[in-house]
Amino acid sequence: MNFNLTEEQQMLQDSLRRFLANEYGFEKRKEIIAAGQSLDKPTWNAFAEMGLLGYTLPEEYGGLGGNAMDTLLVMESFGRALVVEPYLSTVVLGGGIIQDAGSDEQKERILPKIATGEEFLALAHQEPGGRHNLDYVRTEIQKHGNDYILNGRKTAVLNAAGAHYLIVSGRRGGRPTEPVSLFLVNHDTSGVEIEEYTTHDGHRVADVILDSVMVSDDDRIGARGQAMPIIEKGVDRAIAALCAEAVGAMEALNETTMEYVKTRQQFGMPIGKFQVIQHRLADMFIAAEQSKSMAILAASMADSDDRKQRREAVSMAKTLVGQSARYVGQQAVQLHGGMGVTDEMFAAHLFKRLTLINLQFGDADYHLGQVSDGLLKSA
Amino acid sequence: MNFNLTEEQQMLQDSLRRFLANEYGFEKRKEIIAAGQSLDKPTWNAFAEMGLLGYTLPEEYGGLGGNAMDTLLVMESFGRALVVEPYLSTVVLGGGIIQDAGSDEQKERILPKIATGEEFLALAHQEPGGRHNLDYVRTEIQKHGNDYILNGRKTAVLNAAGAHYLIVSGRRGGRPTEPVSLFLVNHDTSGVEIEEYTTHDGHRVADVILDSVMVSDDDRIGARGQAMPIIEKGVDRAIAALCAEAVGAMEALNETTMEYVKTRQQFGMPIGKFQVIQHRLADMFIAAEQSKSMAILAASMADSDDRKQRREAVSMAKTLVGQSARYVGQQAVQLHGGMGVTDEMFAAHLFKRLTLINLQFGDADYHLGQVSDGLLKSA
Amino acid sequence: MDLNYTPEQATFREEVRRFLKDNLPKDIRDRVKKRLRPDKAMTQRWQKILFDKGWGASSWPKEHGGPGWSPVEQLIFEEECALAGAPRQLDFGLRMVAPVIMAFGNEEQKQKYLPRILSGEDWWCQGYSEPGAGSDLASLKTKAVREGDHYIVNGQKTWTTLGQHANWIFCLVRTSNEGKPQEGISFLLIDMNTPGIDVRPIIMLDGEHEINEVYFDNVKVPVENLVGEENKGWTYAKFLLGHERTGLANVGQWKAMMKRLREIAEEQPDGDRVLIENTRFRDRLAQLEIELKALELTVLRVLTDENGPGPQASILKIRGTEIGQALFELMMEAVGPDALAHIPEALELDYPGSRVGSPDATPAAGDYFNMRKLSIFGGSNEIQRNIIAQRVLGL
Amino acid sequence: MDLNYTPEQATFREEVRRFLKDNLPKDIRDRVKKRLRPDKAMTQRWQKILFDKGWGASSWPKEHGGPGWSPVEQLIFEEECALAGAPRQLDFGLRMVAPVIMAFGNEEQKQKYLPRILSGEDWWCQGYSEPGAGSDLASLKTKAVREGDHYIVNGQKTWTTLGQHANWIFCLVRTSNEGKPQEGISFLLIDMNTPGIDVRPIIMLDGEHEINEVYFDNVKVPVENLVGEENKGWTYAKFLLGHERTGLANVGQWKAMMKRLREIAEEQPDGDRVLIENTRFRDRLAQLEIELKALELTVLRVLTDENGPGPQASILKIRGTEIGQALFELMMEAVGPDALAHIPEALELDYPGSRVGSPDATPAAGDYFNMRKLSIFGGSNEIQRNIIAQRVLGL
Repeated sequence: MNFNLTEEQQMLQDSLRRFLANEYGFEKRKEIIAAGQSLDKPTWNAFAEMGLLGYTLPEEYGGLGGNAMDTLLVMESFGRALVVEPYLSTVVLGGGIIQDAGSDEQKERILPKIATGEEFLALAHQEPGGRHNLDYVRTEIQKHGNDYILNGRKTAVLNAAGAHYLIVSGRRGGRPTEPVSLFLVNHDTSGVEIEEYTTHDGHRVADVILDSVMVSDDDRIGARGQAMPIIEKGVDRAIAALCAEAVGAMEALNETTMEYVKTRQQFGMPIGKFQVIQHRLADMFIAAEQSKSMAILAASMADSDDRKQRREAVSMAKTLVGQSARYVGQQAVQLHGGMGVTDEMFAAHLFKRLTLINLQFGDADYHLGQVSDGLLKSA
Repeated sequence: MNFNLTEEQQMLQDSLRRFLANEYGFEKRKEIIAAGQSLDKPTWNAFAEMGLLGYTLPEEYGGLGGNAMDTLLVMESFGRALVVEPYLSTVVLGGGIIQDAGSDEQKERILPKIATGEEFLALAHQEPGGRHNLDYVRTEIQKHGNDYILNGRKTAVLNAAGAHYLIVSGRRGGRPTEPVSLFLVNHDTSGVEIEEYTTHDGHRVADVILDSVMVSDDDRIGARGQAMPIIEKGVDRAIAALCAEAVGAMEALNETTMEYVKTRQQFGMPIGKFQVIQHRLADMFIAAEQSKSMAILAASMADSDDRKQRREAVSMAKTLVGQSARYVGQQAVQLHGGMGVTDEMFAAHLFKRLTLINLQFGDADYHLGQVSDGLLKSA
Repeated sequence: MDLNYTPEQATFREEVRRFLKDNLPKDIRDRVKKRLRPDKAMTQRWQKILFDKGWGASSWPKEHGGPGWSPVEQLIFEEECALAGAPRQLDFGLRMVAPVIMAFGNEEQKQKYLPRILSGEDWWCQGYSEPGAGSDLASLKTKAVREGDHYIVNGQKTWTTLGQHANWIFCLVRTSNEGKPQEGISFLLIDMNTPGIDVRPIIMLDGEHEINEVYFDNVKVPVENLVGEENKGWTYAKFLLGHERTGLANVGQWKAMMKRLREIAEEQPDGDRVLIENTRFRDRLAQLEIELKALELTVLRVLTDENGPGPQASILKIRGTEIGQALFELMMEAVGPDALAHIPEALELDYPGSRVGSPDATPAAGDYFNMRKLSIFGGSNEIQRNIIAQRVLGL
Repeated sequence: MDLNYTPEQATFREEVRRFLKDNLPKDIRDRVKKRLRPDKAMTQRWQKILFDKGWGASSWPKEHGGPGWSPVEQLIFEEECALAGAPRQLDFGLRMVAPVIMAFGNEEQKQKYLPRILSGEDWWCQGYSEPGAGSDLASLKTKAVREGDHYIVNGQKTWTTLGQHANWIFCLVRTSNEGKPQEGISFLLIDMNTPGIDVRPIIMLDGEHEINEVYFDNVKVPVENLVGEENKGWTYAKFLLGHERTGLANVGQWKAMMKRLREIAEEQPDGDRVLIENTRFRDRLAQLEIELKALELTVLRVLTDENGPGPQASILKIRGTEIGQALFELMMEAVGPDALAHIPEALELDYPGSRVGSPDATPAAGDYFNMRKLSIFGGSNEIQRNIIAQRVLGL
């Protein structure tokens, strides 16, 4: 039982935060978003040099052999600076799934290039109408000789446009009763169409239309019809990472709000002297601290193969983090007064990111439901 | 559309509040409770003289022909003074059900004696294990020649011990699939056993054990197997009355808390000068006002025969009143500091009553569920 | 007490409903029902239609060209307009500056300004807040110095909603530094086309241009544009803040939104079922229905109180904004991950591209972000609670 | 970071569990598990059993007869005790006055008082609050005037929990009126059998006698009962308040209650089903499970932080009491209308009469009422938030 960082972790965190403070300020971030690219090459290269991109990959594929606890550190720092680079999609989700379930050939082909920052991945799993339900998959798989043909539509695919490979889920004939399989689809395969759009928090996401996309048996990830546990584990890892990112964003938001209320004058004194505002900030601080505890829990379980325990921990964390993010975000905007609802304030952008994190991979209500239903004996 | 009291209502309210302020103070109430009686005779007689007991009964049976809006006025005043007399059980519930569904003979026999204060009624409907579910009835009805035999156990029966008649529900054979019937049972009928106890808020309640209790066809209230609508309407009226009582208690609690924070000194000033306490009281005030609006809604619908609309309005009111009562009660205790958790303070007793009102005839969660399920098209 | 509408009120509702059915242009209605913001031309077109009917200002007395409706009739009108998908009329002219002119303006001012507000010809905006004087209005610094028959105005206003469309602004300006801060404030009407006025956009967190900064650089304002007496502006400002009560609660608008939200819950897929079948979501909807009902009844209580609006009126701003914000939040959560996408072009009705999710998803997150303003602008909810505690509860 | 217990910690937990299984008397366990309050004799009997094992004071260092456990071991011990149904040990001696004596008392005081606290022979109570000085401790008025080798104490203390059982009380008394109010306070140990002390019960809102007023009328206290220096008592009081951190969070207790609550939800009928099948109730249970988990992890973070307890420690009192209160509330709501009945005699294990509902219903409402004290006593949660805002956030 020990919540302290190792010396290496501490060093990495320090240098990453220093880098982001110097090279990824509010203005720089705006420029990156305005450029409309899926990533900022120099930043990504810097991440590669720091070892972030292979941080959690196995050493034999050019990684450092880290785990979800290391991801926590990275994502917390990203959350503070509102980094929009495709780390979650490529390293955490994509890299995680390939590492967990990819064939040796797939690992050798892809993982080293993730670590060096040359290639990108995207998980194309969610579908229109699925809302938060992870097992909602209607994409059709049809057998065609030794190959398979994929047809369907995926939505809210993180960083699909820049990805070299899409990890695509489907069911035989698109039938809900069939189990789910997973394929690795090269981005330039014929029939793959990508409709990219920006999210409210400056990330890049896409709908992916699969129109008779041909894949082979070698493109499959994991065994036929056995993909749900792989997807679940990948997504759980992504949720743990999002929880950590949210904690970083909440901490930054609390700090910037505290600065604001200490300087903003109303009725002849800084508004931070008003007791109601003091208590509000105390509660925001409590919310962030409790979230941090839960993000650590999620990270500590995210790599586990004990499905029930892992999923419970992750759902608990996402629930509390989602609720806290909502509270901290809304109150921070409120305490900023008129300034809080303007695009000029970093606080507003932290609030937007926190809001959207709650909507990704299941909102607080959804995950509370998961925990709740887990209390049933039959569960 | 008009929320103003009539001149008569205003006069009644004034004289009732004056009476309670003079004759039903905190110490007097304590004595009444300590005496362990189901009612205080002089108080009850005074109510009769004021016309309260027949206020909502038909004029032909010695009443004044009022409605649930009139009950609202009475119960609000009762709530302010925490009256423990059996008004709800005898006049609102019992009187209401007999008036709605009793035979002419039953009405003639009973209603005038309610109005004069000579006789008392109790609804023995809820059963152990039923929790808040109104249609949970397992009491057995067996046919026995032209008569019926009742067997079962009722719980949380308001003022059963002092009642001359019990209104008892049951199903043929105790089978859940059979419809519910209702009987008027004389309190001295053989096989009726009453286990009385006090509630935390000083009311008197009982479990009623029915051991081969014999009733005749003439004792039935309403048609055979048609009792649920009668019970529902009676209970809805009781809920509306409880909502009004809660509003009175909340208003009294807010007033007494405001007095307290204006005088109680800490850190060199009245604690009512602290902004956090000011905002808390503002929210308590808002909660009470919103509850008042909903209590009026419930009262305006309580006599209606439009089941769906009536039940929706009543559930909406009970939900909001229950939630507000919880908030106002807890915060009032908190603002009283150590004094708030002592038996000496009227505030603590208001808090207890408000807590228990929420547990009677369905708590806030239960009624929220009723409203929620009513949103389904199929409902 | 009687919670039923009178037969006259029911007939009136029917009349309003019929009028809306016949006269609310389809293009406007479609926009509003899709929760896309109407543009200036649409707002003015609709104001003109109402004006022609004699219904241009539901809250105005007959002597100034209003319909002379009772408060309950006004509420019915607003509710029916919202349910029919009519755009909100502009408060700044109709409900803010107009009542002040009616109460404190001179005859010339009434003659000059009120008809043009009623017809929608003039578009007014508000010059109250300043940087550094948000909720603490009395500390405002914009100065007006008398020179002959003009005031020379210098300073800066901010949070000026829709100021980019306005040709008039009503301002609180400092005309004296004597006495308490409140005492040297005057209420001035300023033509936005006067030289020296500069309107600069503030982009809100949803990316929209809705509010502005307004700069005054030696702006010459004729003295006849002063309302009432010099240095008495604080009184008029307080009158104005106290005047608008039911509007703050916004019940009509929220009832229309609630109706739409229920429809969405019946349409929105949630995996293998529709959203309304999801108990947790449905419970939140029910909770909000209940709170909205309590607000509606409280508004009616305030409006029909024979002793005039009592202390309950102060709670309407708080509950109205909290419920509104909760509605927009639930709207966003209803569409779930579809709310992520930020496609500003899709906020046009005739957007030809493909959307993410249903059309309801398009404005969902932006609206939620934008509506955080409700509890901040118009006197923050913290200020409202101070007011309740101090003025109503006497703490 | 590593959230797993070390093998040594797991072994330790096993050892504690085994000890409890073998040594916790059945009658005590039954009482506690039924949430009936243990009496004085039971509390002392259990303290003696722990004492005999060398585990009398989990938080004490070895030099004073404690087991010298690490913070995590202490937490494991407390958690296992709670889960096994052991009664709470008395904080007043073990965790309040003892650390002060250890840190600031002289050798004679340590020799005299600590062993008797450890064995349970002495029952201590707290003399901090006074009428008029609840959360505002510095304004206390009870006076101690030096006369020769005695202090003469006059005044009144209140909210003295379980003072009716105590033979010793530690008091904050005013020994000087010079300087700031905090500066003239001293920390005095007083034998409750000294003439002039009068203990009067305060009946709490659940009808129980748990707290008291303590009156001092010319009570003679030997000067050797002064801890540390005269007029430095405020420093010791603050030390004491800051000393008890994990205890305030009460995680072990709440985990045991949560376990029981889940069992109840599986047993309690709710019409035609059992309560756990009721989604709305189950969701609230889940919410509380999550919050409790967050609290537990926060406690562990605080305990294992290599920089020592940081600012996070301040949140434990707030969250611990809020979660505890929510648990008692849910317990009451679980049994529903069965909680109405107030049958004090049924709070005895061998009550022969009939109960209303399950035995869990008997203490449900009374406990809920009683536990409102959690957010008031020990520095109200409002005071705690002041502390976080001012001392942690620097506002």
